[in-house]
Amino acid sequence: MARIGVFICHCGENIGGTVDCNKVAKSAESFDGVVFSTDYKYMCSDPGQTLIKQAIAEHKLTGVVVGACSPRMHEPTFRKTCSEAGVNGYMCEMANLREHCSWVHEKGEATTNKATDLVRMLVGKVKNNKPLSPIKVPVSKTALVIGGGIAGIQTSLDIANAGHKVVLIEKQPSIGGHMSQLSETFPTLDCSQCILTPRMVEVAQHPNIELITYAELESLDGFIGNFKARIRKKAKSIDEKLCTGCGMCTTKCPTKKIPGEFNEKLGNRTAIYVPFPQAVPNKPVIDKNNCTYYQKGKCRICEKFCPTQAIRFDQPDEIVERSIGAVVVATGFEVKGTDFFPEYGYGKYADVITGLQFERLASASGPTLGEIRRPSDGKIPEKIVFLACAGSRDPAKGIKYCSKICCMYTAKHAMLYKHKVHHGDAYVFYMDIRAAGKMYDEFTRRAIEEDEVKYIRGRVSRIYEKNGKLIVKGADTLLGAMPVEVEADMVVLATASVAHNDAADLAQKLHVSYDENNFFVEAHPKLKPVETNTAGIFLAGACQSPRDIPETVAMASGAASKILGLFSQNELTREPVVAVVNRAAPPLFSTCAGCFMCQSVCPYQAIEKEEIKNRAGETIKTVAKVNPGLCQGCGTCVAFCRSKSIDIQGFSNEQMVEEVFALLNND
Amino acid sequence: MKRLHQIVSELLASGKAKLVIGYEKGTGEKRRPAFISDANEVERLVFDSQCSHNLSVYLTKPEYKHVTEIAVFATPQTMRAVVRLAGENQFQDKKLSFIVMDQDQNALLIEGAEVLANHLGKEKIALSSAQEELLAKFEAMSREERFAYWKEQLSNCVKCYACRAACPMCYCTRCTVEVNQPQWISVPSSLQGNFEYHIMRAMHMAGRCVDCGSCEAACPLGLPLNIITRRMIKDIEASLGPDIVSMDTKSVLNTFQPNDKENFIR
Amino acid sequence: MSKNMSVAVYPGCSLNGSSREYMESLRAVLNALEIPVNEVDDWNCCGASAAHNIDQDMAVALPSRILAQTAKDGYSNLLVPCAACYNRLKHVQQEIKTSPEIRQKASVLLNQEINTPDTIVNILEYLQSTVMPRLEGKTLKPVSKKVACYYGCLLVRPKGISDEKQIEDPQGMDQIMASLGAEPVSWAFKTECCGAGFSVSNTTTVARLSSEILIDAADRGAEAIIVACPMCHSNLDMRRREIEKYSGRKFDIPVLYITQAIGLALGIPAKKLGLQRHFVPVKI
Amino acid sequence: MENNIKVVAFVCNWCTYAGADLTGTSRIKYSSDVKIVRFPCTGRIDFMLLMKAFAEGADGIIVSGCHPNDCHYTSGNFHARRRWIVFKSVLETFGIDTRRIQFSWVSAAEGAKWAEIVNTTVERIKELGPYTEYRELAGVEAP
Repeated sequence: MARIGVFICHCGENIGGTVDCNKVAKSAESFDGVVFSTDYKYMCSDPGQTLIKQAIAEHKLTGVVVGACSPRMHEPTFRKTCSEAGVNGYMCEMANLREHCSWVHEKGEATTNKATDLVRMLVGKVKNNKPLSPIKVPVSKTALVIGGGIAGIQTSLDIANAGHKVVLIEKQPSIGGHMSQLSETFPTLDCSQCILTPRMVEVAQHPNIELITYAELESLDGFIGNFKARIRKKAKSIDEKLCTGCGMCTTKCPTKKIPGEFNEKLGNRTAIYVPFPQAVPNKPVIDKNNCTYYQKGKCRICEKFCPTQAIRFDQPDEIVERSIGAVVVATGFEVKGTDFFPEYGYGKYADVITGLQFERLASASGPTLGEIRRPSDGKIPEKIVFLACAGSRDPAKGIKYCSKICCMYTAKHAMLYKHKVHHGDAYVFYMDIRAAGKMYDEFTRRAIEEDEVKYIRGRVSRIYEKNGKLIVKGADTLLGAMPVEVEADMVVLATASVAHNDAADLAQKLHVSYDENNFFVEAHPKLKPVETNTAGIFLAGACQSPRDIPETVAMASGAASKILGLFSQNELTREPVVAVVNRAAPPLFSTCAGCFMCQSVCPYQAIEKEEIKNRAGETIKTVAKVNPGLCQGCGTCVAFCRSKSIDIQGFSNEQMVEEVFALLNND
Repeated sequence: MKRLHQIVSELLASGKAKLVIGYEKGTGEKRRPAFISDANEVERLVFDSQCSHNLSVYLTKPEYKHVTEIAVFATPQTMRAVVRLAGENQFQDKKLSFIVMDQDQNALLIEGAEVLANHLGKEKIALSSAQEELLAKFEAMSREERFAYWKEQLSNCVKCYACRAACPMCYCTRCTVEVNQPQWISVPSSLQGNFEYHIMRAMHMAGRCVDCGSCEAACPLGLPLNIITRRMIKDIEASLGPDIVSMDTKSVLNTFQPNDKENFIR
Repeated sequence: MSKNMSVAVYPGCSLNGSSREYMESLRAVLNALEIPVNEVDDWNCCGASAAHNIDQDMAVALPSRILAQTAKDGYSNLLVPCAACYNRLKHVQQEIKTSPEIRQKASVLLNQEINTPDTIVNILEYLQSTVMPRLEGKTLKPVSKKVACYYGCLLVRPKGISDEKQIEDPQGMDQIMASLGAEPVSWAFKTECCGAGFSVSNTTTVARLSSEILIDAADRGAEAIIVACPMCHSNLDMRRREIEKYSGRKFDIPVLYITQAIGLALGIPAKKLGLQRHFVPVKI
Repeated sequence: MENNIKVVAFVCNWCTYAGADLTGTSRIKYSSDVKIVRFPCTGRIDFMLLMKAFAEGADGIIVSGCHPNDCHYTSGNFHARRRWIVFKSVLETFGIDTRRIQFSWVSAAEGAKWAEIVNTTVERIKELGPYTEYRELAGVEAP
């Protein structure tokens, strides 16, 4: 007979505030199968857990129902408590009295009655629970890191240095991400290339890291510890083994007028190109959309000049497969283009540029070799205006959030401009200066006080061009919203940081949830920032939400440490919530009718055919069998099976029907 | 009739068929199933337009589990049922042959369910005029009228499960109605139990029913069971595409299209 | 043209009063193109900007009555040349279509059933959809002048009401003028505010804002400013002395309605287009 | 307007249950007549459980899970959608009141949408009143 203990938590005031926990505990005593029921202020605290353990011992409990917060929060905690006290963890269930009851209803009898119903529902379920033990599954100790920016680089190095294999894939021809495009980095103004390129080389030379650039994830199957990743290596039209990176082809290529992505379209590149001098790998790639041979079938000059005959025009895309234990998504972010702003000219004014473009102008390896020159006529701007919050914090434009990094890099841009153009005037239109990091506020104060950048607190309503000048119409809210007009030579918009436009497709390939801005969603905003709801898939960097380099590196190491924890054991224990096809005594053997229509319902191909043979080896019956290693416990086959021959542990038919019965039979 | 008997005798003689399931004269003009395994009883067999039973239902019965070589007289309905049953892996250890009547009414032997599959015509099974009329009347009913209609009809159902026994697609060794942990369908033939049973039966027929009408023919109380399945087939075709009878295990409820059309999920 | 295909015109107070020439030129153009001009029978004031500041019910009831009158005469399409009236009528049409309470309240106030014509179009939509196609056949007297098309603040806003794609840089009038042989100037003050209702209560503001508009137009070499709203016309034309006093510059750029420009292209005499009513003489 | 009505919500653990948790953490109030039953996936929700719920006294049912393409198990919600398309037509054949069942997709980020769906469904069920018509079937013995 079931001996169930009910433990109602006040959760301080969170539940106790609107639910009469004592009354719930009292009425739980009368439920069928309940032998002990009590309530306590903090069930999840140490004394709370000790209370459960004592009750289990004293009343010889066989099942436990804890009425507290969401099971997504503390189910593991209470299941561990029970197993430590000798009750199988899976004989313990949680009733969600906080998120689904006390927090969302007013204080009163109805709320307390609902809490009682929820507890009765779970007591009904526990009566039908069976003890289960976790499934052991092998772990392949290789990590897949998607995205070769600073986030992906840091994660890969941390995992590889701990002695595990890493497969790092990057969509662009070279790793480095947006950080490689930066001139100098706040708050210390040290040159971005100098601190990044050593790490990039370390990744390329690391024995444990397999670097695959110009490649994207084609598909990911399987589950934690046993993923199978298929990676599409886009054709580079180069034989990487033969190519020595001498660069002859890039100098001879006749098509020289392609706006370069690395220089944010301010400088040009050839059709066969290396994105930037310190690119890793330092080998070229042929851009098929602009290469004359691919477009019109003529030219092949690079082939003629290549000393090692490394050019392969007929090279096809290649799909490679890797078995992967865990995945880190480090795909980073994009910045909005100037064409996103009607009031600033729909992007048709050449001298209205984005922050990234200014980085390229300020960068020594940039199109202007570090001199700040206007894209339209190459003149050095005497008067420059920076616009913070261009697109961010603007619900009308569909971007409600603050992009976090623009206040800092705008102050940096103004500072760099003043260092290079001493007599120049720099204005910054801002709403608030958000510089909350270490040495950050001091940095912005330096820009204002030492470099005399003129900060105007107000928004800019319009920018238009008039005889070579950019008229910036704004307001100064600190001077009674007086209209302000600046005749600038150049304007830099600190445009919003947004997710890549293919972020949603990648999320769907990984079965990871994403929010309304297409940033990936973490498992818990405070307690699990680097994990996702999908076991074995972790997040690092700005793909989760805009963040600066220090935070990205910290988050990358966080994700790496989660993986090292996973790889520290040879076997992974997995939730025993898997489906099982029933078995019976001969001659029935199983009620499965052998139609096998369930096989096409299972997303993990976990259902196999089992031939039941007699002693003479003849097949008597062929029935379905679930492979517990592959089954992920979605239960679709259970609800599909017409003869109810498959059931799922933890959410069995009996448990679910009993829950519905207990929930509705309360009067 | 000569050609028919000649084929059957040859099948029995050659051992291609240990058992022949056909029809014989019943009382008056009626026909009834006949099970012949000895050559000199072949004369009893007839096959004409009066034969309506869907003999494929016997192919999955436990009684004939051990018989592998079976020949069956196949009306269009039986053919459709056999093809779908083959698709549902029910004839793994069977060697079947079929006797069908071609357009000009003489017997034709077909060996194997696959061959039978491409012998299938595309045309649908016609409903009797009475059934058509009832179906039309049913379409016009409001929700309340339909509920009242079935309350009245299903109050007669005594859950004898004849419809389940007559339906070739109902071959489960243990049916869900016999599950008592948990008790999905309440045992006594109360109206609620009857509603639950008939709703479950309809759902189990989704994408599988071959519209042969055996269930309605078998019901001792003459309940209009064919309306339920016929209307479901029409609805499925309207929203999910044509109802094709084939050997494919992929059917309506175990596959999906990413853009299945519906207008009620918010 | 059958009735429900034809269009009713709602002139509103200014097209019969201070901007009579807008209506005269519209009527002249439509007559020249044999398009019947049928004013809404017994129309009333649309409430303009005053009503919805003072009393919400009145702001709904007045436009509702106009819509009801139009629908009563069987018109499915209503042309509203004045930008402010267009804004009010379109706004109220949306309100009574989406919320039954507001429609109910309006019908109680006016004690008649409120139904509305299917579509309400402003002057640009109407010109592009109905007038311009008819001009193709005609031989036009090219208006070979550099013109600055001024849309004002209300013709392309708010987003919900007008379905203008490029709110900050509209092209509607520019295209029409280009097809009349004029050379539209790309300038920055197409949709900047001219001071609107402050014309009487705070004239210096109107002078400041309107002079900015005229300065930019003049600097870009515009020989005329084209408008499609009585308020814009009156501020840029009637307040010309205040503008010149404020900016200290002399402007003799005339301000024409788009309908007057089309009229000139069709060779309609200036008198019929009401050009003589302008403060700044129109020398074509 | 009957006000003590019972509505049961069958939700998937990864999206709608988490969405309801978010409704909780955002303290968005909604009607307390709805009680949530957790399933691993909408694919796991058996159509017979809905009939059991009506038989046991539920006046309204909400079935909610991940948006198409967001399913944690890739296709659980697709199969569920197919099942509901067929089940709704079968119920309509039998005259069962499908207005009492609200199907929806609610993601883990849509706390507000969950509260809105609960409130609008409870409002509709209150107007329809308790589903006695179906429960009375149990009492009516066959002849």
